[in-house]
Amino acid sequence: MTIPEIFNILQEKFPEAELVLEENNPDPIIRAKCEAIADISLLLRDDPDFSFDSLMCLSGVETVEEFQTVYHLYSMLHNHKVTLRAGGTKEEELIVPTVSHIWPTADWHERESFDLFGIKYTDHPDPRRILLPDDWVGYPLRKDYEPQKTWHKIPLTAIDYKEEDNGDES
Amino acid sequence: MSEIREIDIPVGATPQKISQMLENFEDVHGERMVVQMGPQHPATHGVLRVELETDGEMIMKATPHIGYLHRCFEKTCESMTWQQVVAYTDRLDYCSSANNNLGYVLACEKMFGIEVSERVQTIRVLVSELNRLASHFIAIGTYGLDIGAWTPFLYLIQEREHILDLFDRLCGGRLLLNYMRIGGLTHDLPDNWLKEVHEYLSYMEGKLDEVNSLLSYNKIFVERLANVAIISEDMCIKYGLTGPNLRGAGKKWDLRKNEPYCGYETYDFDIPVGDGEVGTIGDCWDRYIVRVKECEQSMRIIKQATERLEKMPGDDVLAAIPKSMTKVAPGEIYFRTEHPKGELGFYIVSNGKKFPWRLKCRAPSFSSLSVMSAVSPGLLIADMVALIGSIDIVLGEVDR
Amino acid sequence: MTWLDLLIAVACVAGVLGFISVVALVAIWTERKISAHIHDRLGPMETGGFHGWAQTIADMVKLLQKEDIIPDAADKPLFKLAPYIVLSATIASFVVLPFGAHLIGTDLNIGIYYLVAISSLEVAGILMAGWASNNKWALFGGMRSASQMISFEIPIGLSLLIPIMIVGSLSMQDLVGAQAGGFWNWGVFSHLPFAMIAFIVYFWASLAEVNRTPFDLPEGESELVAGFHVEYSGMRFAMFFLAEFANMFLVAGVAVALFLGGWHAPFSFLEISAESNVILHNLVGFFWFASKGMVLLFIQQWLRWTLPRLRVDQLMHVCWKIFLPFSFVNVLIVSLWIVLTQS
Amino acid sequence: MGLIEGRFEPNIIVTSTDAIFNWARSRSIWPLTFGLACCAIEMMATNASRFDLDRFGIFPRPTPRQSDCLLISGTVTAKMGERLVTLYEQMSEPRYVISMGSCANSGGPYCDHGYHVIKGVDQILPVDVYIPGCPPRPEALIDGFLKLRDLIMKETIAKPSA
Repeated sequence: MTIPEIFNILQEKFPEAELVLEENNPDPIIRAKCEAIADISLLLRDDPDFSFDSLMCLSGVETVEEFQTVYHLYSMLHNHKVTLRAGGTKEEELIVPTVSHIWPTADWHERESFDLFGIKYTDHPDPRRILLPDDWVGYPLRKDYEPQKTWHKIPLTAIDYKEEDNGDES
Repeated sequence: MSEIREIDIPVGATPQKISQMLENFEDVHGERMVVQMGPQHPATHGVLRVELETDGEMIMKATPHIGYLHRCFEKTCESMTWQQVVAYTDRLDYCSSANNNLGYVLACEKMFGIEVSERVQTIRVLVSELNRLASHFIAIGTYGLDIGAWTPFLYLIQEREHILDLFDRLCGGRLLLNYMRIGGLTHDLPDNWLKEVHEYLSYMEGKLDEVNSLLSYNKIFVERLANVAIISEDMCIKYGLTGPNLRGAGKKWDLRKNEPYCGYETYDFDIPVGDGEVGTIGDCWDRYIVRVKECEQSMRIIKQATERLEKMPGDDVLAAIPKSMTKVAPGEIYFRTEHPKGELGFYIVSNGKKFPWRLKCRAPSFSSLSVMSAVSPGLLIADMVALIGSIDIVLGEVDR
Repeated sequence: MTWLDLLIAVACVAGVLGFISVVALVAIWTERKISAHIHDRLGPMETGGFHGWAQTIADMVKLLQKEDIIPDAADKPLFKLAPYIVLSATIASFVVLPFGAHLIGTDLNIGIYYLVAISSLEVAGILMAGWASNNKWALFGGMRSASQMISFEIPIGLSLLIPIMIVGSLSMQDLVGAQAGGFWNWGVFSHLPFAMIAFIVYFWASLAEVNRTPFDLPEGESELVAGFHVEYSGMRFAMFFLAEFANMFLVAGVAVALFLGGWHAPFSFLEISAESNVILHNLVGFFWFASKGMVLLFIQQWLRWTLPRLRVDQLMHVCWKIFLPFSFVNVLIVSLWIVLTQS
Repeated sequence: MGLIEGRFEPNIIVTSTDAIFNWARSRSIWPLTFGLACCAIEMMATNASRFDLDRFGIFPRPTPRQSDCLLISGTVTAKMGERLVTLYEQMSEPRYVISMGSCANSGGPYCDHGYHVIKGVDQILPVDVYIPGCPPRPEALIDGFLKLRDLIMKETIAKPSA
């Protein structure tokens, strides 16, 4: 099934999901409203015509205007792919329903995108940071992220030898 | 005096079933021991920490904690030019750097519409298959080490050294190659290199049988691994386990065949799958033996690639490398390749500038590791070691 | 007690202690060399010149002057005591080991009984170490060790019963003496194949007794980090190390004494009779005993570097469901045989 | 140590003891079996048959209590840094630290943008020997151990001369 076909069926089934087909990419992407993602995913997995049984990748993205979560789905049965995207403006926190009950692999991927982008996932079974320590400040993959200077008294900056040398001479 | 109860775990029970049974089973004394396995532990293959809740030696709950090697790959790449990122992909899964390079350069080439010559493709196949061999040798060897057999590990590292020698001659690096470029390679093959590859192949003949007789079919080894930590095909797909882990569960799935890239469709090789030879399909032993069998197939591909390269007229491997990558096409792409550990995907977003806007690496080990907490309830500590080894993780890739 | 008796006693103790340390040092070195050659490498080559012969000495001197750490949360008295118990149990067992016709600490009339009793004291020390360290891996190691050693004591005891029944004595020298005159008289070949089975069961079970592969679960490096001695450093660790290797020789020595003819040569013409020269007789006897022990030691090390490790439940399975029934049946048949042939 | 260290003037007994102690220490460096990142694979290769660190009496131990040398083989991150200090504290004196590879020396390729990477392990631990390379070749690691050996040979238990 091609992506426009999938898009048409989805648009029929979810008229309220504000579905948009972004065709300016090498592969078209279906954009949906955040709230509708879990329902769409469930349909995509369970409908025998789609049967997207594997979630290849789930990534957080920051564009100039907004934060997004991108889902790359694949069906081992029908051998077709689709990309979903949910996004929200930077002014407010992006909250997306979790898909970890649909594809368990999303569990860790969602945790990662929360960890690095601060995207929240509702009903996530284990909403903790995954890569960084729990008490880390900020979301590093945001473009405006300021790195921490120290963490638990461990210095995280390089020693500036030039400055030290100057200090010795004076 | 409290009554001591026993749980009867039926043979062939699914991990979910076992975990459910264990949930319902109340410990008589209400005491469970929490043990931290790692980050400094010989069996965790690096800096993984697994928090084990045990009752005696039986694991009730295992929670993996990762991030001890989070080296900020994705953030760093956003400040590197497109070509510079290749060096960082080396350090993702440091056991198989050429395969990482391949995944990244193919993704970029597809996005920017760069065509490379057939010779470059064949060299890439050759190098990445050699690296797959090296990576599987480490996986097999360290697995033996986990189970308590020292000697096979050292033998396999020894065989791996020969591959590293070849790499050393090829590009000067033993472990991290940084050999591929978007649009080509850093330089052509050295003189006589193909002959050395041939020599290596003839040297390796029969060595895998030695591995099989020393380790794979060793009675104790089989006893330790058969019917342990079964991950079914369904579960593999759900949890995103790919590569040898999925094939070990009996699914004939290999991106080199199913979604061919780099001309893999023209090579003659098989996809080994686990068939429950000594136990149940999808147990630790099946996942292990798939790797051993894959080594044979890799050698077949290497042989074919070398023969083709010998016949092929030489060309400029740098020809298709773009002269400047300061202005590129905007867009985004997700591209995946078959990596020794599974499917390595790169999700690249370009805004048309010099640097990638966003680069997400879908690491196979990351997904593979997430299955651990679902499989481990009901295992013994020794089985846990076998499980970690059998899904073959590399922490550089898990944490990125 | 005269001065002479005291002198002999001191000499005996010094001899046994010296022998244990030399055996342990040599065994550690050979272990490293043998493992290296099995692995297709060289092993220690630098220290001391010739093939790194001084490697173990350097290791010991280094361990001797390492900082002795006692973890704050450990049970301090027990933690300190454990290595001494393990080492002294091992040393005490050597007292009844017959190195030669007269080279024996003391020839107790219940020698083998004493040996089994004393050597199982070691398990107390190991359990103590595992418990007192206040470390969960050490506790696992200690528990595994205790369960494994206690379980394997039973097949060991039953297998040792076979030569005892055949000879009809518990004294080590009597047991050895009954095997004189060529290798066909050795315990292992009497009452074929039952004594042979007993020997095989004893050898495998003894591997578990001294925590060697495939039964090295208590310190299984890839599972329990270092098992019961995970918190021990410096000299206390060295004591465990020494005890382990001394123990390896001890179980090998018992096997030699009971099944492989003790200090007797494989052929009687290789021996020097006690009447002609007592000292030479003993020395030759000692040579045979030590070399047979070393051969068994080599087999232990060879297995260590060839086989993987069993799991806990499989270990218990091997003990209770394979070794134990075999030993029981074995004891039954041999006793029947003895009863029938004597009556 | 502690009891006899730094108490006596250098004299014939002290220097002879030094000679024995330093000989033993330098001939029996037991590193901790502990791999952090890419360099760990090279460390494994160095321990294995072709390069065989065992020739120099270097013999990896799995527990920090029994090891003399902390071989930092790879990138040290903030999360790991804490544990690394704990591991170092668990080791018994005399103990040494080898920093292997660019990442451990200075943050290496992750120095500029690695928000979670410690730029140089010497900011949290005292390092004795630095081995450059990304990753260093096994020969370089062997050289690092030999440098450490030279360093140990210069140690003394005598009172430091003012």
